[in-house]
Amino acid sequence: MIDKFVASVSEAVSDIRDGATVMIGGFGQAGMPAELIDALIAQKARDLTIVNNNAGNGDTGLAALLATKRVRKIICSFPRQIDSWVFDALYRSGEIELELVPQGNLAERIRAAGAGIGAFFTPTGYGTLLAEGKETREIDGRHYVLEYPIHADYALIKADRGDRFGNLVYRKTARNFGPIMASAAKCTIAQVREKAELGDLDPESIVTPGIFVHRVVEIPMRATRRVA
Amino acid sequence: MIDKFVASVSEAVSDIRDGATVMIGGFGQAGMPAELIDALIAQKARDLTIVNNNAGNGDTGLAALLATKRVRKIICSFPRQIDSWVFDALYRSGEIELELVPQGNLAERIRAAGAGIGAFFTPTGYGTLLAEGKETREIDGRHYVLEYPIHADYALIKADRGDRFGNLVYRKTARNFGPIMASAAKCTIAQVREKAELGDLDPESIVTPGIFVHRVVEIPMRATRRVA
Amino acid sequence: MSPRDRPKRELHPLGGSEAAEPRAWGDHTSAQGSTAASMAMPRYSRDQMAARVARDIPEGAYVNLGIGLPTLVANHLPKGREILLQSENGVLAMGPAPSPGNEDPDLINASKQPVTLLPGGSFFHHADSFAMMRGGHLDFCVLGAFQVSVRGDLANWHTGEPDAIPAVGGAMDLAIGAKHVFVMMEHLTKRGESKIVEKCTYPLTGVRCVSRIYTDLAVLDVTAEGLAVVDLVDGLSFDELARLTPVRLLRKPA
Amino acid sequence: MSPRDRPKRELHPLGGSEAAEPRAWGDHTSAQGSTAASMAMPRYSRDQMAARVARDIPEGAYVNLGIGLPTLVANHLPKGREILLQSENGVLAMGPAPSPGNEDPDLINASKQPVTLLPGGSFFHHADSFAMMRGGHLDFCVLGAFQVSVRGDLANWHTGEPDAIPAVGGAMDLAIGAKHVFVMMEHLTKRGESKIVEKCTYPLTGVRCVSRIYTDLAVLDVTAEGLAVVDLVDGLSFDELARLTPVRLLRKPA
Repeated sequence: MIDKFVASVSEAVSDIRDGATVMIGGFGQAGMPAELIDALIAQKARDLTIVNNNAGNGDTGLAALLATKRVRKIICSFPRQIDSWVFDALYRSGEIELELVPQGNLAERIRAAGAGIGAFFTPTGYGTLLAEGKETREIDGRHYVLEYPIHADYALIKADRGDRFGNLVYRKTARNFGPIMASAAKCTIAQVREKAELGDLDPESIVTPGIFVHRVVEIPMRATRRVA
Repeated sequence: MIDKFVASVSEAVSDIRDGATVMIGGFGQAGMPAELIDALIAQKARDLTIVNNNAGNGDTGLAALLATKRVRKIICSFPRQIDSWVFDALYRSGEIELELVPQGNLAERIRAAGAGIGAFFTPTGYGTLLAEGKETREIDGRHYVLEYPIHADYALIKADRGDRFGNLVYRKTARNFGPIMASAAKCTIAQVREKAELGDLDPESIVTPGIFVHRVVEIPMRATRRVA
Repeated sequence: MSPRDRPKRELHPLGGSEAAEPRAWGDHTSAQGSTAASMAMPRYSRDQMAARVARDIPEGAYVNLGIGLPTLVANHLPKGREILLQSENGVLAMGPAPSPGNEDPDLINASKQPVTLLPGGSFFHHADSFAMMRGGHLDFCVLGAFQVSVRGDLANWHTGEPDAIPAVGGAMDLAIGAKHVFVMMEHLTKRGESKIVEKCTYPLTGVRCVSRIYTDLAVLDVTAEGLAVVDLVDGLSFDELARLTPVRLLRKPA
Repeated sequence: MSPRDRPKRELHPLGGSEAAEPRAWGDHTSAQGSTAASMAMPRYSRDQMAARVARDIPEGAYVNLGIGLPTLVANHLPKGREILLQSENGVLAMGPAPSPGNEDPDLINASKQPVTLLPGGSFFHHADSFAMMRGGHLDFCVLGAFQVSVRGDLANWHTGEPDAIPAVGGAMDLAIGAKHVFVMMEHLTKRGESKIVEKCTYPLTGVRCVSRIYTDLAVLDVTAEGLAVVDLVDGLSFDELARLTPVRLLRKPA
């Protein structure tokens, strides 16, 4: 019987090795897999490359992971936030590498990895600093930059409900990067608020089919809610 | 008040002009907008380019449109079917141009048009007849072919329910090309089995947001069911 | 270390918006440092500017409002007009902020502020959301700016200062995505320099992407021949505007 | 003109499949035209071939079964094993054909035949479906073939005849998409020629994409050194197989 549920977040992330590329879902707190990030912090893998829209804020979650200095590089669109002091300090002292990507190119590059696309021409960023040194082309009178997929070893995401096949549904704008990161990683680990019985999720409304998900951990709501 | 419903299929397709590129949804009968096709046949526009997965079968629907000889070119993946005699005869007599596209490249090219992608490298078709003369590139040890988006003037699609904003939900495998064609056309016309009141469609389950849909016509089930 | 020990440099005025428009407006809102010229000048208020933009957005339009000054536009959309607001983090038909106590941490806008959903709204993932933007499906986006050039180049994401931590968010996607890109900004910096320029000195967000500029002095259309003045604040002459704006301006056709 | 007046050339044996494998199998099923050699030879039956493929598909696998011979595999999947079937027209966890009268025209497979959905199944659109395939998420696909080359090139979509109407469907996407591409085919054509070849003479579907070949005579793995014989039908020697198969064959390690 297929059963992708694992008992704990620590078991779920236990095989993440030094040097791994790890995507982390979420846009702000919405869709942020807080418990999985905490498990990754406890888990001790070093020399990580992290893909997230931001670069952490406050002193918990992704910021706490960065503070361990086990992240070599971050690929994101918006590192600077009002409370991104952990990233800011590491960046200014040269202790973390930053690949800054326009948010839509970030999303499309992740999607391209999941979809087996080798590269694509995007109009976003053409003529800007973020396209410097990149291949460009004019197609039908419009200018484009060539961008490459971002693959990951692991994706850590948060969904609302999941079943033992790994089918997922999300909640409101917490959907954000979850479905595309799930498709772009060799191993996708989802924390869900609630386990659904097989057949309970409407087949018309499943957003991430289980084929993209390898491990699921149930983290009930009470534990998930946290003070921001 | 936004209200994308129009009273009839003939009104919905009335402005399709000679020379237009028209996408038609469906995979077999599932998702095929039969009444909109009939309206296009009645409407008399000539010199059309049609984008569909197939090239019609039997003597009705798309086959009947082809039989009018008002289709200059068809872009599809699988024209040959057991009862595709209308297309077969036109093709053999040189009366229709065929652009044959692997089905996944067809889908991705349509999606690229909707997503503003200028071109993309796909592994599908590399080293085959269908990539002859096309730009290729090796990326990270894999071979790819460069493919371009397919844009359309109109998309004719079929959905299950739609509201006055043009939000759509589909039914089972009738979803197929509908969502991507909706995004790739300047004007998307959807026939729906049932009109939904605004707010009745679950915001988590809307597959095609109304931003991609310009006109909706309600065609109740009785009229839609047809002998194949 | 606690947050209180940290320098407050490079912080976003609205706290972590993804639209990357740090200080693209607001320099002018304080009287301190303003030149005598700008102090004396007749100006549209920020609400007048927002109302003027709102007037140009028709029934049925799909619109993304950038953070900062552009968010004011939402308050001025005519009540009877159905206009659908998109946010790039995956929501269409956003409603106003929830009443206190009814915030949902899973329902936020691109500035990570709580919002609501109107009937007929929908959710989608990030790739679909940016496909919607990049594919040209939005009718309008309204953005703040540091500078706009006479040919419509936009600079609104980065000051280019050597110690700046760069952050771009969705700014570049918005700039090239919508059918009409409107810019709302003060006409002059606090030093009295025009933010409308021949060539942007700040790093670009997008090339030739702006269609119309709304400032506290005028409304101008980007055209192949120069900036066409659509509106002037009452009491300001075309010649006065031209003196303040070092690019080719075209008079409104009589 | 009615259908009855039309020539029946170029018709698909299963009626409009999208997997584009016209006559990729079946040449051998009629005794007419078979060579004396092939008549006398011990052979796996089609069900034995299907059962052999099924044995290689583990619990939890995501699988696309091409039309024709590969569809038989579904009948032989061990009952206790959960294996999820995908169809490229946008469905995962397909079940068997519905009972008569329970067909749903909106629930079909890639051959446009009615199917059912198992609990835990899901629907998605065509771009997502082919992203799933192209992105390498399927564990296995099983395809028919006209020819397979020693380096794993596949030819199964087009005879290359000048009057043929070409049709490709999802064949090329399937060929390059799955982690493991299995081919099921008769070993020899009805003229007794090997369908395993040094270089395909039919137009290719995909380059170096096949991982394992199941024929009525043998099971062979595509390796850098040649085709490694995994299984031989009882009563056939390695040397006899090698005589019928004009490419480098490797013996099973002892």
